[in-house]
Parts: sequence; C-alpha cells; structure tokens
Amino acid sequence: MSPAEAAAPSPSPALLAVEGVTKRFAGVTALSDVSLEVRPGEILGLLGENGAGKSTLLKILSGVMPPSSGRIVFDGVEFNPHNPQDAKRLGIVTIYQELSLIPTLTVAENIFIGRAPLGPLGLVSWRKMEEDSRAIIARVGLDLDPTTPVSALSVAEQQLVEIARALSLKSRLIIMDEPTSALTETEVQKLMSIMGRLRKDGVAIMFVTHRLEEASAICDRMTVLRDGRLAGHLDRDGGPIKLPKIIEKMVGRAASELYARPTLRDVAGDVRLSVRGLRTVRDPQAPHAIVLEGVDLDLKAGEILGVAGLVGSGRTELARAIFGADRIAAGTITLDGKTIAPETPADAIALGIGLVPEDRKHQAIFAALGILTNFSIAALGRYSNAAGFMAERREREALASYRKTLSIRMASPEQPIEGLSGGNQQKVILARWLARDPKVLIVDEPTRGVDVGAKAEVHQILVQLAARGIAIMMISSELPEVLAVSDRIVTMRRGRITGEMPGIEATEEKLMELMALDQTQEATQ
Amino acid sequence: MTSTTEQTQRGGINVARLLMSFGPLMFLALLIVVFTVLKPSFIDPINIFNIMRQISITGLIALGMTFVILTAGIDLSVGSLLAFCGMVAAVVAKGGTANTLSLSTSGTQGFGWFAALLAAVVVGAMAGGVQGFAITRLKVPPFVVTLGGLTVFRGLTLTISNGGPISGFDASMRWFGTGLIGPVPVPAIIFAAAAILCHIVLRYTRYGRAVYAVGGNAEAARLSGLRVDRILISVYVIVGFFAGLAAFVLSARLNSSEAVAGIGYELTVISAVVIGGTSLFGGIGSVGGTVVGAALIGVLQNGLQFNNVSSYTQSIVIGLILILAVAFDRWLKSRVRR
Amino acid sequence: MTSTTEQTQRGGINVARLLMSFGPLMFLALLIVVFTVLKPSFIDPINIFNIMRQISITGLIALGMTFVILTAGIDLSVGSLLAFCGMVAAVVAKGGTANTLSLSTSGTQGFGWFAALLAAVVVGAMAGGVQGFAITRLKVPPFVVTLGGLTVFRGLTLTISNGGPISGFDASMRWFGTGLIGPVPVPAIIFAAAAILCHIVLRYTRYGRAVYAVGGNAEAARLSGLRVDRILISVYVIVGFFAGLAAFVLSARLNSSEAVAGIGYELTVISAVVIGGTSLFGGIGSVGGTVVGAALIGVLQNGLQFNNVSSYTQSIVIGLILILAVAFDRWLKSRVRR
Amino acid sequence: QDKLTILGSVPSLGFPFFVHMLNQIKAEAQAQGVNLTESDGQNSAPKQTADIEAALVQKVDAIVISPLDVNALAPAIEQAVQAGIPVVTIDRRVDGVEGILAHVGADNVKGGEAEAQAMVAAFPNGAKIFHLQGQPGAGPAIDRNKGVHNVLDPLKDKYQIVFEQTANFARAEALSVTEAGLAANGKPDAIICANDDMALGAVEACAARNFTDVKIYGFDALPEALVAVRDGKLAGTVEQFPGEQSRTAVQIAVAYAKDKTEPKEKLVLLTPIVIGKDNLDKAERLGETK
Ligand SMILES: Nc1ncnc2c1ncn2[C@@H]1O[C@H](COP(=O)(O)OP(=O)(O)OP(=O)(O)O)[C@@H](O)[C@H]1O
Ligand SMILES: Nc1ncnc2c1ncn2[C@@H]1O[C@H](COP(=O)(O)OP(=O)(O)OP(=O)(O)O)[C@@H](O)[C@H]1O
Ligand SMILES: [Mg+2]
Ligand SMILES: [Mg+2]
Repeated sequence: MSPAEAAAPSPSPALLAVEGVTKRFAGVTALSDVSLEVRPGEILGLLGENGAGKSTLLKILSGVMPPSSGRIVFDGVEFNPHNPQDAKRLGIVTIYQELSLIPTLTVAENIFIGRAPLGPLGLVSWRKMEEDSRAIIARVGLDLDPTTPVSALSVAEQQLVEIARALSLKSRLIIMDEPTSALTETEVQKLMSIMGRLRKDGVAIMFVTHRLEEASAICDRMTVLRDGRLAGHLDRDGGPIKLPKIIEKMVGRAASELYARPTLRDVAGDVRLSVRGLRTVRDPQAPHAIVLEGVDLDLKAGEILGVAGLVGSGRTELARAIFGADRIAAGTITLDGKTIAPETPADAIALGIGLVPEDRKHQAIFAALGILTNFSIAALGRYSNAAGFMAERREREALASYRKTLSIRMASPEQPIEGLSGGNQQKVILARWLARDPKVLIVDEPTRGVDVGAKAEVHQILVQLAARGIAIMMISSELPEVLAVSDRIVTMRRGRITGEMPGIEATEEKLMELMALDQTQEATQ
Repeated sequence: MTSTTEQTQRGGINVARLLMSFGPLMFLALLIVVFTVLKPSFIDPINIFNIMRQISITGLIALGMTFVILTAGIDLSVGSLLAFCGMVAAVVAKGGTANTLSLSTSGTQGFGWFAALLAAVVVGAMAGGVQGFAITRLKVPPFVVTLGGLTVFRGLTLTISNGGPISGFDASMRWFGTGLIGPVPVPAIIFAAAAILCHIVLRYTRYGRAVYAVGGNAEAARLSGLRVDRILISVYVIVGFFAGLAAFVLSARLNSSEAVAGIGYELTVISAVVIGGTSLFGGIGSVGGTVVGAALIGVLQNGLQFNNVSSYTQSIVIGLILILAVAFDRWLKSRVRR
Repeated sequence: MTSTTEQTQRGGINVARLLMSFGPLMFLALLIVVFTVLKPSFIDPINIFNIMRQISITGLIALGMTFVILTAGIDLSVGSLLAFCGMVAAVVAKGGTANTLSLSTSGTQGFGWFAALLAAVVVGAMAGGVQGFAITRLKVPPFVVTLGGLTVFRGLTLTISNGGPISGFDASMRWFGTGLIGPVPVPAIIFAAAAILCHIVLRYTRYGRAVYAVGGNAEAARLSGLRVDRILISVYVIVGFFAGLAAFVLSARLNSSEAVAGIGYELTVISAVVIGGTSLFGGIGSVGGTVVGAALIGVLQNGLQFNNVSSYTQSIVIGLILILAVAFDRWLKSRVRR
Repeated sequence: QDKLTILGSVPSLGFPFFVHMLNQIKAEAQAQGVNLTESDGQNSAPKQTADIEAALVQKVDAIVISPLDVNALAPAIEQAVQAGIPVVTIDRRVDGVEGILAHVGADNVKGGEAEAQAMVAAFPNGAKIFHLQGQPGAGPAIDRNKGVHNVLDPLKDKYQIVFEQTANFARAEALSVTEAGLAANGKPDAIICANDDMALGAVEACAARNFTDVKIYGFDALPEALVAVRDGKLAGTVEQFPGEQSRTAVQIAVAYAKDKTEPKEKLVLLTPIVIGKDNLDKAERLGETK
C-alpha cells in the first residue's frame, strides 16, 4: 500500500502528515493506525462508509479531541492541538459535519465570532460587521439579511453560512466534513469553483462527502477508510477517479449499479393524498421561511413522488404544512377522499402521515437518549400494551430487525444516539418511521449524510414500501437520487409547483430548467 | 453469534451504567460510614428511621420534581404549594376555620382524614395544572410562572389562615405522619411506595418515555407525534399532587398546618433531584438518583446534628459536601467513559 | 435598488425589535400610570427616587446575573455572598471585629471606605472565581456549585460576625448609601452607571459577544475557537464583583452589615433578569431588559405598599402580575412578528 | 382628610407573633379613630426601610414600628425623625437614634433569661438540656440565645446543654432536629426553645418517643402554645405582651400626633414572664384558645 506519488509531477512536501493515528471510545475503536498526507494546493477526498471514522479523524486534526495514539505533523512540526483554537492559530479551519453555528446569534455574528470588527474606541462596529458579512455570504451565492438569527435559517442556508465563514478565515488547510450534504447542484457548483480557486492559491483542502460524483469531479487524490482502518489511497490518473474504483475500496468488494433507473412501474393506485391551493402564513419564528403560494399536488398510493427544487424553494415548507407542523392559511388537504386538517403532527400521524425531517439534529434526534427510545418514539402505541406499559422485548426485536436491514452500525440499543455516526443516526430516524407503517410517508432529504451503500438500501426500502401501497413523497436536493427512485417528479420554485413529469422521462437538465429560473428578478418584491 | 455479541455488549454497558450511578450512592455510603465511626449510635434503627421519616416530605416532592426537571422545566412553587395544600387539608380535617387550635384528638370533628387527603392532593394537582396551563398556553417560562406561584400560594395560605396555624388532628389522620408499620414509619413507607411507582412509570411506561423525549428535544418530540403540551401540563399536575401528598403527611406529622411551612423547600427539593444526576436541561435522570440525592441531604443534615456540629459550621460543611458529591460523580463518570 | 430594500428591511426589523423589547417596558409604563391614577403622589420625585434607591441593590446584582444567565448558568449564592462581602466590608471599615456596634461617625476608625469597598468587590470577585472554577474544572453544574455557595457563604458570614451585625460606619462611607448628587440618590447613580457600562460591554465588545455565543451553544463556541472555560469563569467573577458592590452600598445605606442580609435575593435577582427577557437557556437577553425587570418589581412593590394593600394580598397580586407581564411580552412578540 | 394616618410596621407577617402585633395595632388605631397604613417587613431590612420611605412620601402623621433589626433600621427611622414625624418603637429598641418619641418593649434578652430561670427553678438539682435556637443572625434569635446563656453559663456544672442546634424558628425543622438530638443523646430533662413553633415541634418529637416528661419551654405565648401549656405538653412559654406593647405604642403616637402630648414615660418596659399551668390567666391571648 504505497501512496502513489507519481501522479503529482513535482510533489511538494506534505503540509499535514498523519502517522499511525488510533482513536478509541468506550468499547469502540473508531480509528486504528491511520496514516495520510495532504500537500499544499491539493484537494484530498476522505471517503468511507458511515461510521468509517472520517469525522473522528477530522475532529482530531482540528483539536476537538486528542488521538489515543499516533503522531500528527503540520508544516514539519509535531502538532498536538489541545483545543480548536490551537488548530485555528496554525491556519487549520474546519467545517464540521454537525452544524456548529450559534442559533441565537445573527448570521453576521456567526461569521465574525470571536473576531468582530472594531470601530473607534475599540468597540464592535455592527455596521461594518453586517456589511462585510453580506459580502462574505454573497461569495457562496447566499442572499439574505445578515441580521437574521441563524435559528431562522434552513439547514442548507446554515451550511452555506458555515462554508462562507470558513472561507473568510485565513487558512492553510481547510477541513470540510460533508459540507454539501444539504445543498443543491447550483450551490455545489459555486463551492467547487471556490475550492478550485483556493487550490490555486496553495491552500490544502480535506473534503468529505458521500456524493461520489462530486468527489470524483474535484478531488486530486482520495484516501479511503474502512472500519476505522486505511483501505487505501487513490490518485487522479489523467482523468477523474472513477466511481466503481472508489466504491470497491470503500466496501471491499466490486460495486454493482447504484442508481438503478426506475422501470416504468404500474402505479395505478388511487389518489391517496391531494393538496389544493395550499398557502401558508409567514411563521413568526422563522421570518425567512418560504411561504407557499397555492400548491396543488396529487399523490397516489404506491407511488414515489420526487420533489425537486433549489434551496429555499418551499419543499420543506410543503412537507411541514401537510404534516401539521406549520399553520396553513388556505387550501385543502384530502386523504383517501376525506378532507383533513391536521393541526399538529400528532393529528397527522394519527391519520397515517409520517415525516422524516431534514434537520436531523434539531428536529429528529433525541441526542442524549438511547437508540431504542429514538427508534420507537413515534410508534409508542405499537410497542406498548393497553395499560401503557412498554413491551420492551417486541421493541428490541423490531429494532434488531431494522438494524439488520438498514445495516445500522451501533454498540447497543441503550447507547445514546449522539455516539453514532451521522449516517447511522439518519438510518435510525428512517427506522422510526418505517416502524410506524404510515399510509403517506414524506421524507425530506432522507439520505443526507448516508453512504452510498446504505443509500442504495434506503432507495430499495422506499421502492418496497411503495410496492406495498404506501404513498411516498421524497424531497431531495440530490438530483441523481430524485431521478433514481421517483415514479413522478414535480419541481418547485418560490412556493409554487413549476413543473411535473414522469420519472422515466426526466433528466437533470430538464429538472434544472424548471427549478432554477432567475431568482433575483423576483427578489425585490 | 450476533446475539452473543449483543448480549455481552449490553452487559458491559450495564455494568458501566451501574458504576456511574454509583457516584452519589458511593458518596452516601461513605458518609454513613464516617458518621457511624464518629458516633456508632448513628446507625441505630431509631436514627435510620428518623432519617427516613425526615427525608420523606421533601423526598415526595422531589419525586414529582424529577418529572418536571426531566422535561427541562422547574417548579419553584412547591414550598408554598405545600403550605397551601396543608392548610386546605387542615380546614377540611377540622371542618372549617373555626376551632383552629384545639389539640383534641377526638375522632368526630371535621370531615376525616380521607377527605383531607383528597382535598390536599386534588388542590395540589389542580394548582399544578393551572401553572402548567400558563406555561404551555401563555408561553411563560416555567421559572416565571412558578415563581409567581410561589408568592401567590403563600399569599393565599396566609389569607386562609390569617397567618396562624391550624392544629390538632384526630388520631386516624395523625397515623400517616407518626404511625409505624412494624418498625417502619408510615411516611417512609409512603415515600418508598411512591418512589417505586414513579420509577416504574418513568422507566416502563409509554408516558415515561414521552417525558424523557419531551425533555430531550421538545421539537423532535412534537414532530414525532407527541402531544408536548399535554405532557408538560401533566408533569406540573404530578408535582402538585406530590406537594399535596407531602403536605398531608407533614400536617399529620406535626399535628399542625402552618402558614410558614415549606419556606425554602424548592431549593432543597431541586438539589435532591440534581444531586441525583438529573440534568436541569432535561432528558437525563432517574428516580433512583433522586432518592439517593434526597438521602444524601438527609444523612448529611442528620449526621451533623447528631454530632452537635455548630450551625455555622454545618452550613459550610453541607455546602462543600454537596459540591464534592457531585464533583466525585462527574469524575467517576469521566473515568468509566475512558 | 437592493440597498433600499435592505434598509427598509433593516428598519422594519429594528422597529419590530424595539416594539418587542417594549413588552415589559409597556407593562412598566402601564403600572406607573395605574399607580399614579390611584394616588397621584406616587409620581412625586421623592417617591421615584425612593424606588430607584430601592431597586439599586438587587439591580446591581441582577446586572451581574445577566452575564451568568446569558451563558445558560445560574448563581444562587448571590444573597449569601452579599452578606459575606458586606461583613468583610464592615470588618475592614471598622478595622476589626471588635467594637462592632458603635454607631460613632468619627472618621478615624478602621481603614476607611475605600479599603472597605475594595475588600468587598475583591472578595466577591474571588468568591465568584472559585465557584466558576468548580463549575468549569470539576464539571459540577452551576446550580449545584452555587447552591453549595449559598450555604457556605452564609456559614462563613455567621462565623465572622458570630451571628450579630456590625454597625456604625463613618460619614464618608455612608454617603454611598444615603448621599445625594443633586436630587438623585447615590445608589441610583451607581446602578445607572453600572448598567450603562454592562450594556456597552455586552453589546459592543468582543468579550460581550463571546458571552452570548457561549450561552447560545457552548459546544459550537468551543469549535469556533472561543475559550469557553475562561468566559464561564469570568461571568461568575463579574456577578461576584457586583454582589460585593451591592453589599457595600447596602451596608452604607443601612449603616450596618447583617449576617441575615440578602436571604432570598437570588430569586428576586433572577426574576428581574428573566422578566427582562433573558432566557434561562442562555444566549438571549439584554441589560436593558434586566433594568426594566428590576424596575417592574420595584414599582410593583412600592406601588402596592403605597396604596396600603394588605401584605397577603400584595403577595398574590405581585405573583400574578409578574406572570402577566411576561405573558403580555410573549403575546406581543408573537403579534409583532406577523 | 383631617383624619390622622399612622404607619404600623412589623418585621414579618409570616410569623403569628407579628400578625397578632399588627392586629392589635389595627384595633387600637380603629379605637383611636385614625387611619392605619400597614407594613410587612417580610424579614428584610431593605423592605422595611422601603416601607418607611414610602410612608414618608405619603406624609404619615406618626410611625409605630417593631424594627426587624435594631441597627439596620436605624437610618430609616432617623430619616423619619428628621422629617419631624413622631416614631414609637415596639419590642425592639433602636440604638443611637436621637429624638425617638418613645419605646415600648420587653427585652428579648430578659425573656431568654426568664425562660432559663423557669427551667432552673423546675430542676433545682441540675438538668440535661437541649437548646433549640432561632434563625442564625436574626435579632430575636441572638438576644434570646444571649439571655439563656446569661443564666446557664455560670451554672455550667449543674445545667449542661448537651445539644444545641438551630431549627430556624420552624416547627418541622425543630421536629427533625429534636429527633436527631434524642437519638444521639437520649432523653433530656428539658428543652429550651427560642419560640413556640419550635417548642411544639419538640413536643411532637418527644411524644413519638414517649418521652412525655421532658419539660419543654417555648417563647412568645402564642395561643397554640397556651393550649399546650394547659394540656401539660409544654412546661412554659415566655409572654412579652405584644398586644399591650402595641396598643400602648399606638396611644402614645396618636396622642402626640394629635396635640403634641409628650408621653409620660419615654421608655415603657414590660417585664417578660413565663406562663405556666398555674398562671395561664396572665397570658394576653388566653381568650383566643377556646
Ligand atoms: N463520542 C463518541 N463516543 C463513542 N463513539 C463514537 C463517538 N464518536 C464517534 N464514535 C464512533 O466512532 C465511529 C466512527 O464515527 P465517525 O463519526 O468518525 O464516522 P464517519 O466516518 O464520520 O461516518 P458518517 O459518514 O456517518 O459521518 C462510529 O462507530 C461511531 O459510533
Ligand atoms: N415553522 C418553521 N419553523 C422552523 N423552521 C421552519 C419553519 N418553516 C420552515 N422552516 C425551515 O425553513 C426552511 C425553508 O423552507 P423551504 O421549504 O423554503 O426550504 P426547501 O425548499 O426545503 O429548501 P432547503 O430545505 O434546501 O432550504 C426549511 O428548511 C425549514 O426547515
Ligand atoms: Mg461523519
Ligand atoms: Mg428542505
């Protein structure tokens, strides 16, 4: 396993060298004897399945936690960061997988955290901070008022703010842990071009993603982890690194076709869910959230409806409105021919509607609680007897079976879910809703942070559910995913449905056209 | 194959958990040993039962407070509510506010112990419900609502009783405070039974799961279909119920309901819960921890009094030991995790 | 084109913000109007200055508490610490614990007011620092540490003073409690100056913004490279400093340092902060809010007393109005955002 | 408008003793035909000070006050005196303020002495004693404690205080503390308590252990304690005549406010007595014990 250095014509000395790093948590060895190098002006992809140890490695590099053993050399000097500040001082800037903005502060303050621009008298100049941050977020294509509190932003917007912040810091090494997991094509393209520019300036970048096309397109080299061990390095060989090669390294066997195009299934089911003229009010807590401006939509039993749209197009808002999570101003929703008006998620769930929300950390997981509780919380009725006592054995059996089908990597059902890798957390949340067996399942970014193998499994599961007659609405920012599983696809823009086509006819180009019309024209209204 | 791995893994985590929960428990054991060495009669059954009887009042309320704190709430009104419920119980037991001072033990006055008990717990639960309603519907933080409750209930109590106590209950009522079953004081038995019940509810029922979930992440709980508001209201009803029950037992024990009862209890009760490992930010904690926390405080106070330590020094020692007990627990946990 | 949109947007938000912060403020104004209508002499400058002097003690501590609560912490020890610092100031002012009761106003005894002031604030800040250290290093939750502090500092105070008060300070020291600058009481001026300073620190310094960041999400703040532990320790130093300052002013005002001073202040102080809109979960709040909160409580107490409302009824009314004031604020906020 | 207004201020209406005091002030004010502004110090010197300040703004004609603390209330009372308002203090005397119209009181130190002396009289051959003290730092607690020790310290050899703890003037705490004391030290001969509430708590603790012959002494002569004395549960309680103090104080204050009548005596000191079974009729509030 010798790193093939031949690819780079004149290999500059490594900026960062990781030598034999091991990290153990209680009972789990997350990393074992991992070594790698990053050179200035290079984009190194770090790949691996969920739980392979990518985030753990990156956290060690950015001073969040110390390694159990091993050595790190940065710029020729041994590097033992005790806290994130030590890393930051050397020019190591990190975008963490779990969003790490401060929700109570504004966008501008988050960007300038700890380094607010000072005016005369040494006092913070709010005006300068806001002006500068406006320019900074504009670089990643974000156009919002920098005085908005971060708690009012969507996940995608938060991710963009984090990226913008990281890019605005003086850096020699940028560590990006799944920065694109909630972004759509447009934003990803912008990020890629910025990364390209940084590479030219001699900045080193470590980049983690589960979207292999992305990785393949931008990475100069890749390091692949498997079960906490080094699985190997891959180099650009004239052209981009090919996906099958990556997958083989990741999973240890030859890759099969991952995104199978849907065959034209016979979806003759009746209309199960029907939405007419749906409008929502501006939510006082989230002034930034898109308002639906009259959405009409039909969802048939046994069908997977893909919903595509750019960040902020209103897809999440649509899902939340149907689910009773947000207040509806006008319009009707009918389920199996009966008009329904769910006022709370509990109402919607009782009617047979489920929602996997996009913001895992804030809206889905109970971080400190065990996996078992996280799994069964939406189906407590199913796993308890009439007297209200939990039927724990049944509950455990159910979890065990989902653990197998979804290949959830975990230590025990009692383990707090925060100890799981991001992708595995997502699988537990999916299992939560599968256990509920709803009539209508809405999944909002269902595979955010899920690795390729598991992603295919999730798609498989969605198809199987649909085959059993469940109506599925899938919101995803990853067009290949939308194309892979949808029987039918609608596109949204600014709170309206802008197009519809059968999945089999759709292409990325056609969808993009419907999704992305010039937004700036309408911005002033 | 997989099942064996699972089992050993589960076993491993359980041992770790047990050890972790041993933090306050080990400290409690240590205290008992130290006090016994200092004065062997400390461990006499009489004194142990004294301690159990003493912690039963605040302990009962602490059980209810555990529910509240698990939802990331707080109830500062418990001391005043205790006084209020006690006064209500006294009025019912005596059949009115006349004749408030007779110490007679004739069995015929008023409406009897059962009516008094019922009145105390119903009033307590209702008062809790009203506060829960203000918290969920008016969206006023629990701290503010129950701080308001603290002064309102005290004012109501003083108004009912015009500042004075109501004393002298019949023997059947007094049994709940002073009686024994075998050698064990009745209040201790009530507390133990309530603790077991609460443990079962929190650990083994759907409702208990929901309480933890609401405290762990209220928004996620809502999106998982839990009726968050109802659950929040319910925990304030529960703590109110326990304040009422504790009030009844206290009045029975003192043979008197006083307007000044329970002043400052909120802090004692919350400490018991927090020392027992329940997080003020919700979602983490257990009834077992609360019982240990209450016992720790009780043993500490009794042990220092037992050794006739001066009250000034007592304050200092109690404060330091409470901090040490929790610090020790944290230290132990950080060790086990490694 | 874009810039106009921006401006209107920003303007819009500012107006909204102002209106929102008007919640407790509007309520305060309403109360003042009501009390003035009931009894016009309520608005006499003398009475207004009385109120200002009355709120200055708890107000000063509330300023420090705002820092603590912004970091999602809490300090229950402030009342005891006030007594402790007051006693220290008294000992220094009198030059020892002998002669504790002389009411002489000769200027020659002890070490003078400046030494007393210095001693009070230094001891307060150090005591806060020790608590902050226990919170960050021993990982004991603030609630537990400062609850321990509450009993420890009280015990220390009683030990120093052997239970009794220390009284009789010289005129130069008494000026800080009873003096006037123009028509304005000195304590009110001290409070106002401190409030302005705190406002500037929290709003316009990097340190202040870091306090908000730590409270908003400590883990994220750490990941962003802030020294979270140092910031946490610093806020306890600040609240300790203010407890010391308040102790000095109180002793000067009462011409006496009492061992029982400040009992129950923790709740009054925390209420002022919370009513002022600061979230107990950290990251949200302002000094302006705290000042309004303190004023609201002060006006309410004074106004009810002014109208000779019976003490029991006062309790009930104060409790209800505090809840109402916050409920009104929440309601207003939900309206404005629409 | 021509009706006079006086301020009646007591340390804390949380305690029945002061409730009685204020009620008596109220009754006498009514009898004298003057308005009364009530003030509850809520156990806080700044609160009682604030009440006085508010009264000064309203220009009351006289102040009758039982100060929470003799030192801490001095500045406020001094302010009132300087504003030319007649002040009569009850129960506790404020030192060092010139120009107070009168003081009507019964000294807590003297009361503590009387309590201890009654105990000594009951056990001429010496006794094993528990002592329950009041809230640490509170004025009455300090004074009563001082009184008890004034008497017992010189007699250390015969009268041993084997257990001395605070129970913060509270009944429930007294019960727990006494339980601990009984478990640790066995049965005492006598328990001296700094107020009736604690004494009644001690009664319950002794009753639970069937120690019915322990002589327990209280302080304040509350109706409930008088009942207990009558029933033989308490050996005695100290009567300080708060009602008489209050009424006398109001009379003095009103007389001066009406037509500048100087009081006959500037200092009216009532001697505290211990009420036992045999002199129950001397108790001021016997009438309330039906
Ligand atoms: N704080 C922790 N405590 C215990 N185990 C942990 C902790 N953090 C991570 N782990 C474990 O370490 C392993 C590696 O996790 P890590 O987050 O590094 O995976 P990852 O490669 O980033 O996965 P993903 O692609 O899902 O983000 C996992 O098995 C995880 O359960
Ligand atoms: N009532 C609400 N409370 C909190 N957050 C909300 C609320 N309504 C919407 N949001 C958030 O605001 C964001 C904007 O919603 P919208 O539907 O416009 O996004 P989207 O089209 O799904 O695109 P993306 O999620 O990629 O930004 C969502 O992410 C959603 O989480
Ligand atoms: Mg990861
Ligand atoms: Mg979305």
